Order: sequence, then C-alpha cells, then structure tokens
Amino acid sequence: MLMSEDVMTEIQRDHLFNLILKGEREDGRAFDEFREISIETGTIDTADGSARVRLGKTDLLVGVKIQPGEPFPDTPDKGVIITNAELVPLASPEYEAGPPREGAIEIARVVDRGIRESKSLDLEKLCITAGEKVWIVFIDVHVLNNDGNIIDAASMGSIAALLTATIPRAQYSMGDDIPLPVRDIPVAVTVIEFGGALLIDPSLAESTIASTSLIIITNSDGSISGMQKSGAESLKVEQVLQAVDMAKTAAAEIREKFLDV
Amino acid sequence: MLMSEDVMTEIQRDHLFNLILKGEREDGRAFDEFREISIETGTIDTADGSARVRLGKTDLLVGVKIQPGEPFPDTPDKGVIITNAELVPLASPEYEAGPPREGAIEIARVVDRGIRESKSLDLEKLCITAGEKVWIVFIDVHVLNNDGNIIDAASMGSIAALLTATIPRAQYSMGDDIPLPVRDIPVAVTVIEFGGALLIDPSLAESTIASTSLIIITNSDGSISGMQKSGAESLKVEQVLQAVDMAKTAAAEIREKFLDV
Amino acid sequence: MLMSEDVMTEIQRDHLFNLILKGEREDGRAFDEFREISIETGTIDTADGSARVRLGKTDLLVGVKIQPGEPFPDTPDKGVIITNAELVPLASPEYEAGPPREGAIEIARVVDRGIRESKSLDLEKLCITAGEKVWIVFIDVHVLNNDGNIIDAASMGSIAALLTATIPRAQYSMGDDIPLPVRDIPVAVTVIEFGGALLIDPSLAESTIASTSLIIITNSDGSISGMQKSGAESLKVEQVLQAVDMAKTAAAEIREKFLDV
Amino acid sequence: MNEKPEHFIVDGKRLDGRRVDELRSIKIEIGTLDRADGSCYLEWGNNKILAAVYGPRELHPRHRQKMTRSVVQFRYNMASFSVDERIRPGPSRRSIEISKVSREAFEPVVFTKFFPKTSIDVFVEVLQAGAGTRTAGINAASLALADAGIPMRGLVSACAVGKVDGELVLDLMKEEDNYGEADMPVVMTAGGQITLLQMDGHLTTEEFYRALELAKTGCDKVYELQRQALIKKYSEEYTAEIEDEYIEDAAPEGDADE
Amino acid sequence: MNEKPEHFIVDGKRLDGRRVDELRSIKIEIGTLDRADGSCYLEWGNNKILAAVYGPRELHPRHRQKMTRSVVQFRYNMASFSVDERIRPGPSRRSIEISKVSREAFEPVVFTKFFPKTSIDVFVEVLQAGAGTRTAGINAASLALADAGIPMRGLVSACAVGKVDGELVLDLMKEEDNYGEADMPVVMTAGGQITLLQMDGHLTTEEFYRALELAKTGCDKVYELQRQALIKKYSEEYTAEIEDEYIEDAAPEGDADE
Amino acid sequence: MNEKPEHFIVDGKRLDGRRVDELRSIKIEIGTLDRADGSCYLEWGNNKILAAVYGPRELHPRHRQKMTRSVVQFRYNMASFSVDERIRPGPSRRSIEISKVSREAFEPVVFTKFFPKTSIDVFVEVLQAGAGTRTAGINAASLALADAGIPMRGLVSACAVGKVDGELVLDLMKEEDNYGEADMPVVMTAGGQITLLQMDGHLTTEEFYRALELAKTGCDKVYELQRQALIKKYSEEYTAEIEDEYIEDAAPEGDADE
Repeated sequence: MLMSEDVMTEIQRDHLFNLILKGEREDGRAFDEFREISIETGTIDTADGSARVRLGKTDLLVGVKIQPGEPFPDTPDKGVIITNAELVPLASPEYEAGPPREGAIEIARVVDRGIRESKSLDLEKLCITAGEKVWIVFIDVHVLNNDGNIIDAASMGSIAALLTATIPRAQYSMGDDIPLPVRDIPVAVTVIEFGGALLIDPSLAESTIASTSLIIITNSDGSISGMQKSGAESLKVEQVLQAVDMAKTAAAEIREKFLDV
Repeated sequence: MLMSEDVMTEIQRDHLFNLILKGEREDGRAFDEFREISIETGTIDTADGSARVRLGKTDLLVGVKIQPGEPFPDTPDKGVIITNAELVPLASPEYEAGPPREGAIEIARVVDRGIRESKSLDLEKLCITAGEKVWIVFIDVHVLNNDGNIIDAASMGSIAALLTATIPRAQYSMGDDIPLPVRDIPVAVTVIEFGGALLIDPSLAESTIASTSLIIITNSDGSISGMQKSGAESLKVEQVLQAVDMAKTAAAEIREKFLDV
Repeated sequence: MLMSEDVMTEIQRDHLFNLILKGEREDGRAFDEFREISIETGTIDTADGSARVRLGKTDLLVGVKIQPGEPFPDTPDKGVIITNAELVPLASPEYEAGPPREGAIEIARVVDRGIRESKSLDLEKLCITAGEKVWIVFIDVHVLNNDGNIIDAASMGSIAALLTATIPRAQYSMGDDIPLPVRDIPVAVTVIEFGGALLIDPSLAESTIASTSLIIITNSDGSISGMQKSGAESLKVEQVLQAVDMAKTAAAEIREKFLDV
Repeated sequence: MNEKPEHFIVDGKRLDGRRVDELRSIKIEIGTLDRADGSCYLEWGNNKILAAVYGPRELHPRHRQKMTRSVVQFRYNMASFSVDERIRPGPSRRSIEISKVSREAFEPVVFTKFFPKTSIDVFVEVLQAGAGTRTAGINAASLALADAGIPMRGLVSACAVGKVDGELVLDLMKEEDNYGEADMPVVMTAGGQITLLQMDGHLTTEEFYRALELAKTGCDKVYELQRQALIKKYSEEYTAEIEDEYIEDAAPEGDADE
Repeated sequence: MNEKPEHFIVDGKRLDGRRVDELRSIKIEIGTLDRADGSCYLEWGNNKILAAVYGPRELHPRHRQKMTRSVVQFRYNMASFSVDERIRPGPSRRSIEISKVSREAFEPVVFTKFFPKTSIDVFVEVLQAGAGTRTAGINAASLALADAGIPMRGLVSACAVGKVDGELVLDLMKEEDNYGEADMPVVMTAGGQITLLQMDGHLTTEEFYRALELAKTGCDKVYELQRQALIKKYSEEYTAEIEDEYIEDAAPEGDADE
Repeated sequence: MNEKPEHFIVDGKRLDGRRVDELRSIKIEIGTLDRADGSCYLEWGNNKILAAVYGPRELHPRHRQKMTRSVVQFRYNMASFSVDERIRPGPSRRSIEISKVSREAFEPVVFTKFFPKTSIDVFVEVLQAGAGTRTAGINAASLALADAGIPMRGLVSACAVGKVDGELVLDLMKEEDNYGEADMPVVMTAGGQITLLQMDGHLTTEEFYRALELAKTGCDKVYELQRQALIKKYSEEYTAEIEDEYIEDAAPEGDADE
C-alpha cells in the first residue's frame, strides 16, 4: 500500500470538507435529504413480522418473532421487548464474528428505546396470564450491507416489521392470530455535524469522517421519544436544536411516504 | 530447529507415498487392516456405562451417564442423547484447553449421528412422563492419547459403553436398575485416500499426510446409517463406493470380535 | 525505563531483606503487627449487610445480599452461601477487566471456606421450605484499593457484614426482618515467610517479594477452621507451627477490637 | 411444526407436486451486496440465502497466516428469525460443523497457492430456512466466489438426496427432511468429484449407490442454473459497461473531479 | 420496589422536598485511592460512586495503540450489591452502552495527542445506586482525571433533567426515574458544549428546548461544586506539602536510606 | 449419595477396615501414554487418575514467556463421568483453585531456571473420583514429571489427613470426606518441606500439630511407593533397551531405511 489509511482519510476529509463549504455532498444530495429509501415488508415467512430496508446501498433485514415466555418480575402484567442487532461479517469488511460489541449494542438499545419510550407497543395487551406468561417480542436486526446509517434503517425496519406483525396465537392454541397492536410510529433520524454544517442520513464515507452524530427519534405528533449523541466530538446547543428540527421534518416525511398504514 | 515442520512433512509424505506405491504401510499393516484393538467395558464405577478403547496407541475412554431431565419440546415422549467429545491437552501436544473446537465438535456429532440414525437406542423407551421427564443419555468421549483415528475408537467405545450401561432407576427411586435397551450396533470405519489408494484406520502420521477421509457408519445388517467426508481434498465416486465396501467388511469384523454381546 | 521491573524488584528485595535481618519492616511495624485497621458497617443501603474495611491503604467493601432461591439437591434443607471476589481494575494497575482469574477465585474460596467450615452461619435456619426454597446468602467482596493482604481484609469484611446483616423477610412477604444468625467469628490471618522470618499482614511490597504465604483462619475458641498455603515456595513444619501461633494471637486481638458485637 | 404426513409420494408425485428427481424452484441473483468483493442471493424452495466473499485479504492474527497459500474461512450462520422457533444469535455446534464441511467443500477447487498469507472469507447467512440450507448456502457461496474473481478449478454444485416412503428423492423439502428415512447432502465439481458428502439415516449399500447417482443428476442441474446465472450476470455487466462508457463520454469532462 | 406515587410534585415541592430546579446533596472527596493515578469518591443523593484513572500508560495489546494519540478507555461497572436485586458481576449490555457514551463524553476534552501509543483508563464503580449513576460517575471521573493530572480543555459536568407530573425537574431521584415521563442525562463543558446527550421518554420540542436550558443550569451548579472540591484539595495538598517538607527537614538525615 | 454413617471407627477399624494411619491401596503405572513426554496412571482407593507432562516446550503466547526461567502450568480436570452427578466439561472455580495450589506444590522443586522462555505443562485428568483426587493427582504428576526427565530437587508426595469421630485419620475415603470434621491435604518433599497445605473443617491447635505429623508419615509411605515404581520402571526399561539392541543387531542392516 503506498498511502496509509490515515493519509487516505485525510484526503477524503479535505474533499468532503471542501464540498460542504460549497453546500454540496458527494452524492449530490441536499444536507437535509435522505438517500433513496425502500421498505419491503413480509419478506421472511418464518418470522411473525419482517421488513427489508434499503437506504441507498445500506441493506438490512428486521425479523420479529413473538413467543410466549415469562414476564420480568417487576412488570408481571406486561409483555417484553427484546431487541438485538447482528453486525454479521457478511455486511462489511470491518465487522467481525463474535459476540456483539459496543456498536451493535448501541444500535440495538437505541432502536429498542425508540419503540419502548414512544409506547408504540401496548405492553399490557401482551400479557397472557399476569406474573406467569406474556408475549415476548423479539426484534432482530440483521445487517446485510453497511453503507452507513444503520441506526435509521434499523429503526424504520423495526417499526415496519412491527406494523405488519401477527401474534401467532393459533400456533400456541390460544385462539386466532391477531395483528400486533401498534399505537405510534417512532422514526429515528441521524444528524451528523461536520465543519459546522449539519447533514442527515450520513453515508459511510461521511460518518467515517465526521464521527459525531445525534440520533433523534420523533413520534407522529412531532414529540421526541429518544435521543442519543454518539461519537467523540462535542455539539453546541444551537446545533442540537437545529438537528431536532431537521429530524422532525425528515421523520414526518418518512412516516408519510413509507410507513403509512 | 534445522528443518521446518513443512520440510519434515514433505519428507514423511514422500516416504509414505513410496511405501504405498509398493502396497505397504509404515507399520506393516494391509490397507484394509485395523491396528490392534482392545475394548474394556465397565472401567469407570461412577459412570452408568463405560468403555476404554485402545486402537494401536490411540487410547480413549467413553463414559455414559443416564439422568432424568426434560425432553425437547418437539419430541415430548422421547429420551435425549447428548454426545460430547473432550480433546483434553493431556492427549496430544496439538490439543489445547478451552471450549471444544470444530474438530471435537465434528467427532461428537458424527458419533452421535451414528447412534441416533441407526436407531440403536429406543428413545421412546426412555420416556418417563411424556412432556415432563425423560432419561437423558450423556455420552462423553474423553481422549487420553491421540495416535490417529479418534472417530472410529470413539464410535466403538460409545456403543460398547451403551451395550453395558444400566438405567440407574434405583438411584432416583423409580424401581430396579435395568439395562439400557440397545437395538443395533453401528460401527464407524474411517477410510483415507492417499496417492490413489484407500486405507482404513489411519495412524496419526497417515492422517496428517492424507488429510481427507470418509467416515462410514454401518449397522449389523450391512446398511449404512451415517457418512461424513472430512478434509480438504475431493473424492471420486468410485473411491467412495470402494470405501463403503471396505468399511462394511471391517465393521462386520469389529462387531463380531469386539462387540458381540 | 532505565531499570527493568526485575532489577527494581531485586533492589527492593535486598532492601527489605536487610531490614528484616535487623528485625525491621519498611513501615516500622513489628513482625506480628497488623497495619491500622478500620471496619465500618452498614455502608451500603442497597445491601442486606455491608462493611468497608481499610487495612493500611488496602480498601475494600463487602456487600451481603440475601434472597430466596433453590437449595442444592444434596442439601435440600440448608441455606446456600455464594462468595465472590471482584478484583476490579480500579483497585490496582495489575488488575484487568474480565472473568475472575485464579487469584480472585482463591480469595473467594478461602473466605467462603472460613465462613462455611467455622459453621458461623447456621445453614439449617436458612431453610424456608425444604427441597424448594432456602435463603441464598451472597457475599460479594469488591476490592477498591489493593495495597496487599486482600484475603485478611476480605475475611474481616465478610464476617463484619454478616454480623450486621438482616434477612429481608418483609420484602418477600415472609414476616418481619430478622438478623442473620451468626454463631462464630472466624478471622483469617496471613503470614508470609521471607529470609527465614515470619511476618503477618504483608504489605503489597512485602507480598510481591515474598510470594509464599500461609493463611490461617481461627475461631473464637482458638480452634482452626481453615488454612491455605499460597505461593511458589515451600515451608518448614516449624514455620507452619509458629505461623499458627502468630495467627491465633492476632486473630483474637482483631476479634476483640473490631468484631465485638 | 407440521405433523408427519401419512404418505410422501402419491401417484409418483411428492407433497409439493414434484417428481422424485425434480428440484424445487431456484432463483439466483449475483452481486447483490455492495461492500463484499463477491456476493450472491439465492432462493431455493423456501430457503432464502445470502453469500458474500471477502478477499483475498491479509489474515489476522498473523500467526494464522500460511506462507505458501491462502486460508479459506467459511462461516455459516442462521438469522435468529430464519426458523420457526427463534434461535439465539451466535454459533451453535451444528453451525460450526456445517461451516467446517462447507469450507472443505471449497478447499479442493480454490487456487489457494496464488495468495500466500491471505484469507479468503466466505460468509453464508440463512435468512429463511426451509430444508437444505447447507446445500443452498454452498451453491450461493460458489457463485459469490466466482463473482469475487477468486480463481477456482470450477464451480461446485450442491444437492441433497433423501429417502421417503422407501423411495429415493432429490432435493428434500421440509416435511421430507423432518420425517424422512435418510438425508444425504452432496457437493460435486462439474467433473463429478465429490467435495462434500454427508449422510444421516438408513440406506442399504445398493440404495446408497443409486442415491449417489441421483445426487449427480441434481448437482448437474444446479450447475447448469449456476452457469446460466453467471452468463446472464456477465453479459449484463458487459452491456452495462458499454453503456457506462457511452455516458461517460457524453458527459462534459470537467465534471469528473467534482 | 416502591409503588408509583400519586403525585410527584405537591405545592412546588418534590417527594424529597426539593424544588424542581434543585440538585440532591453532593459530597466529593478527591484522591481517595492510593494505587490509582487519580481518583474521586462522590456521593450524590443515594448514589455512592468511586472513579479512578490510570495513565497515560502503555496500551496492550499493541495493535490497539494509536501512533498519533492516546486511547481513552472507560469502564462503568456496578457492584453486585449496589441495587435492590443482586446483579451478576461482569458487563451487561446496559453497562457497555453507558461505558461507550461516557467515554465519548470525555474524548472532546482530553488532550489525547500528547500521549501517543498510550491509554488513559477511567474506571467507575457504582457502590450504591440511586438514580443517575451515569451522571454521577462522569462527574467523579472528571475530577479523577484532573487529580491524575491528565491535560484537559476543562472539566465536564453532568446532570439529568426529567419530566414528572408534566413538569420538567432537575436531577431525578429514584421514584422520578422509575415512574417519570422522561429522563435526559446531559454532560457539558463549562462553556456549554454538549459532550453527552441521551433522552428517553416523551418531550415536546418546546419541552426539549427548556429541558436543555435546565440541564445547563444543573451542569453549572455541578461545575461549581467540582471546582470548589479541586481548590480545597489542592490548597490542602499545598499546605500538606509544606508540612511534609518541614517534617523531612526536621528528621535526621541518615534515616532516609534505611 | 450415601447417608452419614453413625460411627466411622469401630474397634479401631474404619469403614473399609483400615487402621487410622493406614493408606488405601495404591497402584502406579509410569509411562502409560505415548504422546506425552512423561505420564503416569495412578489408582488410589477408588480414584483413577492420569497425569501427563509436556515440555519444556516453547510457551505461547510469547508475552507470557519468562526470560530467566520456565513457566510451570498445571491443569487439573475432571472427566464429566468421574463423579456421581455428571459435571459439565470445562473448568470450574474448584478446579481452577486446585490447579493453582497444585502448580505451587511443584514450583519449589522444579529447576525452572534451566529452561528460559519455555513452559512445563502438567495435565491431570480425574477419570474416576473417590475422595482425595487432588493428592492423587499430585502424586501422579510428580511421577509424570520424573518420567519426562524434568530436573527436580526431588519428588513430592501428597496425602490427606482428616478427622472423624473426633479422631485423626490418614487418607480419607469418600464417606469420611463427605461427613468428616476436617480435611487437610498436604504435599511434602522427601525432606519434609511443605509445598501444599490446605485445611477445611475444625481442628484444635494441638490436633493440627498431630495432623501434620500424621500427614508426614502418610507422605513418607507414598514417597516409598513412588520410588519403587520409578525403580521398577527404569530397571524394566533398562532390560528392554538391552533386548532392543540385541534385536536390532540381529536384523539385516538394509531394512532400517524402509
């Protein structure tokens, strides 16, 4: 290799920075513009709900499985949500096999909190016998191709999979299958800061260069149900406020175009 | 070290190859001849069945423990077989402490399938209370000295240990102890291909040189209940057919001489 | 680094050795003298019993949690003691994050045996429903600053925490909280051998130099309930006998001054 | 899980209407993943499989490097939602064994000597499982390796033979796999060399001989589909490249640097 | 666990008597641990927290070293007895996430470029947990870094804002945390730069703006307490050093070598 | 598991007929394993134990190598079928502690300085457990080390003393171990230096003094058996070597290269 990775990064950083000064992005998008989005539901027959999301070249699958199990001791009359993200080595040369690392854990936990805190699922309706048996909703995010902004794709995929999921009551001799009751449609939007500018839906190159992002999860009524700064740089209060506005607008558009049920 | 391991291997390969051209093996055996076999049962008092197998200098112990436990959800009225192989570092300079690696897992799974697919154990007779309690049969292969062909030795040891095993009903206040019901005697025979020739029961040197083997498990009536190609080379159809014949003949002999009950 | 760690150790060894020849220790203590001891109980509200022990600059916390759980199958009518020691990397540059290593395991097991073998806890009184439910007593040793002799500090902390612990019966609707019944006060004293001399309560420097120690756990009546030689050197019989006498005397003093209830 | 059917073959037709020597429908897409050096998406009956290849690339940790050849690595993994009962993520004893025999199915055909000190990493993700995931995964991986431009002696093709109602059948579906009398996955080169062979169940020697022949016809059919998919892919790419060039030529030159 | 109270705020007072913009009592001790390069013990309401810093020190394994900067590592850990129900020792998904965002709360202010190839290791042990352990841990860690003499752009200060009974409140206590409508931990520099921001729950945009302002006032208060603790520590040490010198001077010279 | 017997000693005899200072029967085979550099199979009462030694050999990973000495490693392991209730394979807290104290029982006698950068690896497998596996394992390991030709100051010998019915007894059997009042495994050199000492239970100081004396007589007896086994092994080998030479001489010279 003639140039080290650091040198490559330095050159790419300069290139992207110069573009941004001119108000441009490498792929021609506006700063507040998502890449092309495609959400396909019902992809996986073995799941109780599923969605394949493509965000530009980022590609992932969310599978929802719903099975009876024990409630947590401190919430005996509520169903349980368990969210997991697998960054399998098929999806990126940077991913390695092994137990989930902090990146995968953060993705799973942020997606989980978005669903949970928006009260999108009515957990009390997922109780079968209080203290004994409740429905466990497993949300598994399986990344297939990482071209940046896994979080937003995983968030879209999760809510799309839940919206189309069925509680498999017949399989456990508990009556007819019914749709999973979903009350709200939280949408995560990631905003990165770079050279003073704010950009949504970072590509892989953009997120490599600008390591700091703010993930904002907003609900149908425009309220916020989750937020997470991620990355090694700080943000100014004004930037945070502006990011929230950008996220709200983008989320509303995504909700309307892709998650309308 | 003056010569690298690779050079050593090269020399040994040439030596073995030249021998084979002459129809000979390093230890003077015929191509279709096992090393000396000794099977001693009832070796371990703490086990419910046990066998120590010596195959040339290969030495291992199989212990069978039978304990009550829960059935698998999809076979509520059947007992459970759990097979495990421990390649402990005492047995070979190549073995390391730690969780089982693919080699140990393959050995356990092939031995397990031999027992399972031959329907040697009548799993329905191992049911105590359907859906609640069945006998779990643990087959533990403990390798003591690896001088090649662990699989065949483990297979002989497993069936020998099962043939002499007792269901410890008294210990669990379920009546008198009874022999474990064994219906068939599957025997695994490993055949390696090297320089166009087929050899059974490879020594350690032979299996280092000729990494590809075909393991064939045959039953008392000559039928086949398991097969596994292992190793990085391919085999021709004719070779596979010839290997099956060699394995059948050798298995019948082993069954008659060492596993006659 | 101009001097390697080995050289540093060599110099320190010589220094300590010369001191000992003169009957002295680096910090001015007599050979049979503990460093300053402070035991504070009830430190942690979330625990059912707790003690913070300072032994010179060594600093640790013992927390006792008492929860209902299942008995061991072979002692269906007895409570359970589970002892664990966490050598967290905050406490020493030598400690690393990860599962407990042999050092932490030895500490936990020796402390555990001291409590167990002195029959300090009446395990039969910790039975709730024989064969089904008993009180599990978790003793967790959390090391905060390792300046040597963790074992003795952990032993003092454990018994101090148990002496002030409460069985939280109210929390589980089983009546009023009652004190945990403690019958004896075992005390561990560590003696190291160095240059022919015996010293109690080794500082970190002393225990680095003289790797071999004898831990002696004695009870209120002067009897011995546990002993453990630790380290790579051998001991003479006379040394062991003398160490037992030193330990007995020191333990009696610690018991009287710090664990009198 | 479904109950065991009374008969697997009625009037020469199987439960899904196939003849005994007929494959389930197969759909192949080559090069579906952007980050991988080669990739393939494959549907086979109810199986949905993705395979990706990375490499040759430097192998870490270094002490695992081979001075005279590349190391082939293979990881077969099931998505937790790919089966009826959710499975815990991470390797199982089953997936470790499948990974091993799958790797060995490729080692005879990959020219590893060309790339010392490197690894060639093959990843198979089972997105939806419906009997025969290992053979489906190997067929996909074979094409992903070709797509990555890894030099090989040729493709390998995989197919299973089983026994139901005492008859040998090609390419088991789920019920046949669960309740059948034998299952024998086979991987072959176009020339009929066997690179993977496993068998569970109960076959007479004579049945085994015939099963191997049936497997050969299955592998041949699969090979033909693989070959067509590659031709389609490469001719498309060829067309696409021409179009791209045309477009590039048409664009004003100065833009390229922006 | 306590039941959800009917009202969290009565007559402008919270369950523990505080006003909505009032912090719980905070107690700070700097330099409590002998082995660490820097340390801090902090009580905040019912939280009891220890933080220690080691480094800059050589980073192992070597392949994780950075040639141009130091690597900040952060480990948040809860003692098994620190909560109501005993927790198993070792990292959980929650503690791994907290460790990550806490590390990122310090990376903007630590001058890592001064110490290539090294690590700066921050360890936080929660000895007793009572709502807000991550913010308490970060405040303690901030002082432990200062105590270790690690060059920083300045301290960072942490505080959470929440919502109960529809009102924004500063520094949640346990009941407010368990049953409240939102929880938003924030870490700021003295200049108001945000180095950590998380939010769970439900806030309108307008509420969020106000919550951020309230967090700023909380962080400012915490910063003042941190500053005072450092001044107290360093003036004490200054005095102590003078005394030590005096004592050393007074001691007979020959003794020092023994 | 057996019930606790009413009396352990009746008319001066123990449950198995032994006197209080009598050992269970011991059977020793040296050099039973082919691959190991040294090995020993030992039966002691109901214990069946195998020990093997590998080394001195290069220690991996390298950063664990010591520049001035060899590293002794010891792994005590129980076969899953070696006890009444099957145990899960792999290390337990108990086996990790036993491995540690066993290693330390050998470190005082092995001349580690002769072999810098290497490890000497001792493996003990408990095939059948019947009270006293750690002492049995150490006795076997001692002979395996000698068989491997590892230079040592001398053998070490191990024996336990216990207390039942208020009396001290040598070499506990299972019931005495399970229900006795004390258990004290001891390892000594021939010169009476103590290299392992553990004690669980309840002993007065006076009892402890006597227990240590009793342990010494036990270790002395074991030492004698170990010595005899070595003599027997080496004289056999000596004879065998002479025979081999004779045979070699008798064979036609040309054959050796085939």
